[in-house]
Amino acid sequence: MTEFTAQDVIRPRWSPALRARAIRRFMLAGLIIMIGTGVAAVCLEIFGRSLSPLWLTVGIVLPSVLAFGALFVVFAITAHALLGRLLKRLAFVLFIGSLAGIVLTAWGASLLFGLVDRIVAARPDPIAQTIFGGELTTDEIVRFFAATPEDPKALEAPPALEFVAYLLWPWQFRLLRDLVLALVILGFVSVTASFAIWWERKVAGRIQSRLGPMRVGGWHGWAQGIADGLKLVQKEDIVPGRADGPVFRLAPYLVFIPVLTAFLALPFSDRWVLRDLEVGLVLVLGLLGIDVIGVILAGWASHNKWSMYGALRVAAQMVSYEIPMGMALLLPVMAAGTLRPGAIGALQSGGFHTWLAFCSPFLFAAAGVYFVASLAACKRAPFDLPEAESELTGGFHTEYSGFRWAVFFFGEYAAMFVVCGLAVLLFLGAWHSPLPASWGESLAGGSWWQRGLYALLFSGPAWFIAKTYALLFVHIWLRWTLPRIRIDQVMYACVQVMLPMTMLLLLGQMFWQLLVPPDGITARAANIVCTLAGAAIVAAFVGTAGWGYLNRRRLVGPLAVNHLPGS
Amino acid sequence: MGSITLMHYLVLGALLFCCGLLTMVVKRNAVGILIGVELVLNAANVNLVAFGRYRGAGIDGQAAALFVIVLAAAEAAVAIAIFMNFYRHLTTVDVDRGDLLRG
Amino acid sequence: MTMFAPLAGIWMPSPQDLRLFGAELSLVAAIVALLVLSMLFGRSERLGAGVALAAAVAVIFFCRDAAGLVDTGARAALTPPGAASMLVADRFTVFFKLLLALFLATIIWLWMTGAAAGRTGGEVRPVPAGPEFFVLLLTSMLGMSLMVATPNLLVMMIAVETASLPSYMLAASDRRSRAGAEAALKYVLFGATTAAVMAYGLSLLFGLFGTLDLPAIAAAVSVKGMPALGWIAMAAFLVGVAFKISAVPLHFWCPDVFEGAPVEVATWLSVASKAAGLGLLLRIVAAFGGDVPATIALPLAWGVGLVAAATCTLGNLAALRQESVKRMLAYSSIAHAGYMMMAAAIPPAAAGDATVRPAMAAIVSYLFVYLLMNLGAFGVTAMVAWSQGSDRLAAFTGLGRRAPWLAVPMSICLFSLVGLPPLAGFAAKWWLLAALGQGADRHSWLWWLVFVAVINTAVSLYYYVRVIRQMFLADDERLERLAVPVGGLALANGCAVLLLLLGTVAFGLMRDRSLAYAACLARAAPESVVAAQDRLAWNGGPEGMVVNGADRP
Amino acid sequence: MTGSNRLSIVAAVLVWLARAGPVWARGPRGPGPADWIGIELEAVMFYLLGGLAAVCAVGCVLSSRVVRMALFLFGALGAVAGLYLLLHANFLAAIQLIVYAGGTLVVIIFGIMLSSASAAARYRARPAEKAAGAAVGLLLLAGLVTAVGRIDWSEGIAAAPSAPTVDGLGRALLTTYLVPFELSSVLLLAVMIGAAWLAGSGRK
Repeated sequence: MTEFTAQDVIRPRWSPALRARAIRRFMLAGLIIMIGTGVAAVCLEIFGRSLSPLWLTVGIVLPSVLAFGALFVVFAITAHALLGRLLKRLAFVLFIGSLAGIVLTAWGASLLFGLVDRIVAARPDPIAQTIFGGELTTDEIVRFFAATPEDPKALEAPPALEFVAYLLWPWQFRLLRDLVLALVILGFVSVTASFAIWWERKVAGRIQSRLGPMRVGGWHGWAQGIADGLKLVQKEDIVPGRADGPVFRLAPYLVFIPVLTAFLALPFSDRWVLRDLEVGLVLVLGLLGIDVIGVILAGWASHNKWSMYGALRVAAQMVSYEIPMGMALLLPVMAAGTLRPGAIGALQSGGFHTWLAFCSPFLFAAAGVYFVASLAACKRAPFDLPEAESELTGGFHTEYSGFRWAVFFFGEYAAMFVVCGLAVLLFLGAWHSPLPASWGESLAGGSWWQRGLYALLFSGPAWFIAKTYALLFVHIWLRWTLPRIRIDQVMYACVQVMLPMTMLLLLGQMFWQLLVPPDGITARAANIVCTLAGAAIVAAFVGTAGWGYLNRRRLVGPLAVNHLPGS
Repeated sequence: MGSITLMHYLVLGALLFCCGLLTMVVKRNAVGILIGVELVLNAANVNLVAFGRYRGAGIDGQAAALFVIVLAAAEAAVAIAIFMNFYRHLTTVDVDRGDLLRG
Repeated sequence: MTMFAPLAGIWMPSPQDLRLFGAELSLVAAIVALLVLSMLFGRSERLGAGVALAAAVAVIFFCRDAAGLVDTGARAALTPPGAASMLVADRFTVFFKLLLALFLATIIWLWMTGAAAGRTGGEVRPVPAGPEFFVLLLTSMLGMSLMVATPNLLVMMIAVETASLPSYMLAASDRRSRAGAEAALKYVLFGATTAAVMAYGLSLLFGLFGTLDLPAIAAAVSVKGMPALGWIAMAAFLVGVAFKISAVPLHFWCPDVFEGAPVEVATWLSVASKAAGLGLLLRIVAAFGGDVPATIALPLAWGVGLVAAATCTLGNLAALRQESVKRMLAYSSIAHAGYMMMAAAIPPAAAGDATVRPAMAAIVSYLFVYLLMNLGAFGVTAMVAWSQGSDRLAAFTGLGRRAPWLAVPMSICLFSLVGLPPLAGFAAKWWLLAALGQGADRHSWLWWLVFVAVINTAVSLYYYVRVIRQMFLADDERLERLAVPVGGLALANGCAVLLLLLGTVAFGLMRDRSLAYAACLARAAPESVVAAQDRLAWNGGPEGMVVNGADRP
Repeated sequence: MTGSNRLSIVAAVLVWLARAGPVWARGPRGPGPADWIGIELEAVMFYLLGGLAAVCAVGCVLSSRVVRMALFLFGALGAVAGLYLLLHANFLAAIQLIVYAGGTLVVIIFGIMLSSASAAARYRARPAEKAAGAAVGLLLLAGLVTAVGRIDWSEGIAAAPSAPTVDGLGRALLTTYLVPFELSSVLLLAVMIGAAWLAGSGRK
């Protein structure tokens, strides 16, 4: 363990007295709003029987939200003060706990929702769902549990069951479920981002023959991401004097929130998806396109010429590269004949050779084009002109610091995950393992451990996440390997190379689908060739990594290698 | 009670339309006027989609709205190009500064 | 073919349908060809002009072809059976396309003349450069030819935009000119505003009648009547049309754009844009004839009439005090649009009634004559502006001595614009007034429009004659003779000769009104248009707009 | 007090709370206390999104900085996209985000950035204009709403509206709407070329 402590990087901005006063005020505000809302609700119940939704929103929904907001702020401030101290001792526990929490919440939530859905389905006559009144009543839940085969109408239920019924009752509402799942996604994005920050620095270190972060958290400085985040949260809140204040403050969220919303339609597996929309792919693409606005506004509002140049470059680059990216996405859409992400994923369950990238030579090429375009759309190296440190001192986020800067980075890593996830979903077999899912059909419907084995071996969210992380690694790897190219080269590459290329690919795929019978000899030969090429790429990837690992002393140098596990 | 009818959407559309029209009339900045135009086009789109939903012609309404979106995009591109051209000559996009042509 | 097996279930337009719209297709083909050729052979302007000229020729060819097909009863809707038609091919649209194609050819002629003047003369002559200029010109022509060819409000709106958006950019096509930049700014802001209002009107009409098909809307109106909202929506939609015609109070863009834009563009807009707008207006107004009750058709006609009267009065009054000839011609074009709108104000009568057709024919022949007059006047103004560097009235001083072959045709065109007897302008105006008078047999308020038109003609004499006086009576010995390109001389004199010829022929036929316009066009237009006005297809007529593709072969 | 005692008290309180519970969760359903808050989720979403759109539209009118106006327009566009979702127009909502918010608005903001001398540039309306504008706007709104309200929108409704699918929309675009579809594609081509030509730096 090193001597490093979290206190070294965390300098509290507020004095304890100030903090306590703020906490008291927020708590008071929350309580007053809650009490007021309660009184209002009681009055409404007594006097008014019919109430317009507008007044209900203003009178009850909004105050409740406000009250919870106030209490949440109190919680956040308190947690903020405590976390620094906690992190020192509990970093590992926190990390593992949050991971486990995310998985358990997602899993538990799906089980819970499934249970409630079963109860709802058991009812005979459905009625419209509203915010406060749903299909189910607690009586029905109690009856559902108390009913025995002998006596379906048994009403004698233990009080504990009644309590359970009240706990179960809220989960019939979509809004609440979505809230929980949104929290899960938020947690996942946070963990991904803080992990990717550390990973990026480690990879950079290895590529540059040094160690990278080694201190925070113990083993290879794994808590660096969390520590960075905490440090940034606690930094002073700076808004440049001549900046456009509100826009400056708003911009990071305009980057982050659309990307977060994109997870709405991104399926981690056939069942692990918030909404499997009919237009899911277009929606994801649209949401990815929106975060340009946040970046441009950030650069504009900073009132700094570096920021401005960065913002202008972003506007040109990201908008341009969205076109080849979107057109490359059209190829698998054409092949699958649907825009529904779930359906496209389900199509590729037949094993490695049925992954869409290997179905035709055009799809194979499109996968490559998409990957390059997605690098540029995420403004990753070698297309990271908008933030080129050496010329623009950071580009659009030059003036940003602290929490807002962190939000930009969360947004960037989340966007990386989404574009890599799209590549996996559309080209690389989505959540399926290279083994055909049909081999494991006997496992799929078996007992819980059989199902677990199926998810691990054949298809499940773990595969999706693992494949996405592999692509994420390529993003990082390229950043530290390739030199940055000039802005005119960036635009040239888009408009005169990638765009015509995607158009030709689109045409080619069209004729392929019209002319080549899907189970004829040509299609099969192309499939085999593409599969072999894909397998060769994977093999080369793994082989290079293995060779590098075996020769690490010669390649990287003993100083850096001696700390590696197994050295 | 409380269910949303076509009327709600139409009133919202009318509000957007009036705000857009006012924006076009009040603003002196050319881009500001363009923003007003976009608001009015959005009002039209809200109307179209709502009519499509509530008057049983969903596809027609949505297709028309789609074309309006396309037109809005084309119009914005042209307008901004022309604003840039104007800006090159006068270093402003204040409409009142365009006073060469009068009579 | 097995290749298209997956497409078997999908409707495709038949070859004959496509042949009927060969004019539009050849325009699109020309646009694409222009891009590809300039990619292969470099950005040559002459190449652009050549391709655009070829497109004009192709349009004329396809129009003759389509006219023949239409005569044999062929109809096209370009929609699958059962759906409302999106496009119609009838003699009216064929005539309009022909008019536009002829005009396009002369505009390119004008452009070539200007380019030649710019190359040979030492004067700084701004030439709108690049193949892009012609791409935009062709696209705006595509939009205009579709404006008159559709009974669908949505397509109308898109066509109006297709005609407008390239026009905005054409107005700024001389990028060195500050006036051009300003003109384009005003034009685009005005146009975008009206287009947005038009879209809102369209959305309300869609909601009220559940369709965007004009005949269907008219049918619904005649059954259910028109609510207040319907009038609002209609007015909002017509705002976009009025912008294209530059009717009062939406005329402000017109003088600025004509003054600021390059002269080829101003000439193009002065005729083509207004012609297409008028065609669109006619189609809308005529759709509300037939079975539509008078309580709806009459207020519409009244509104159009009022706007028409205001347009020509304001246009003429404003033209009185202009020093710039281009600007004066711009206001004069507003006034002429007002005259033509008057004919559109004649309330359409029941199907088969004879009142409407003279009105249509009057507008059609007026447009043709107006094209010649305007082309000549703008052409001469362009020559003067190119060699003098100014289009103020002072630049015309002594033109009768300095360039008689410009001054004489200019005078003929201007006199024709006034509407003086031996010239075609007189005949056109006469038929217009005659049509109005015929309509006034049933609606006596139309006499007021006749009155307004006559008064305005008298007023307009003043400002046209001012130019002529400047050319012949004012002179300054110090001024030298003008070097004028041959092409420009040919253009101006050709217009003047045609005007004289047409006027003489028409004058001889003046006694029989119903025959006059037919004969006039018979000599003026290519043979296929001979009977254009005879077969003007309006709703209700035997060859009326095709609904639901019922009588497609 | 022992631990188990404390636990049993807590349990008792919880059970009591559960029995007292929220009135609308308890049933019986049907006309009764559970029905008085019969708010549909759709209504709440409409008021939230519509309110956002309206506030943003008013903000556009009142704001004196162009960037703020663009930001308000962004809010309005997003809210309208949400309304499309409410109206079962999923595809249109996605297109609104891609084309409008991701394309058109970026172009507009680009235009603002290139054409404003400074971030703080303001364009203020004169008071007389403001007053006239407000009066005209309110009158117009009142007139429109009255005209809209005077029509009985319920008549002539076809059979239960079905949500159009992406598939249906795609087919309609290539059959019924073939002409406008192709026309707008030509328009976009010409606009792209023309805008690049016009905004270009003037070199040949």
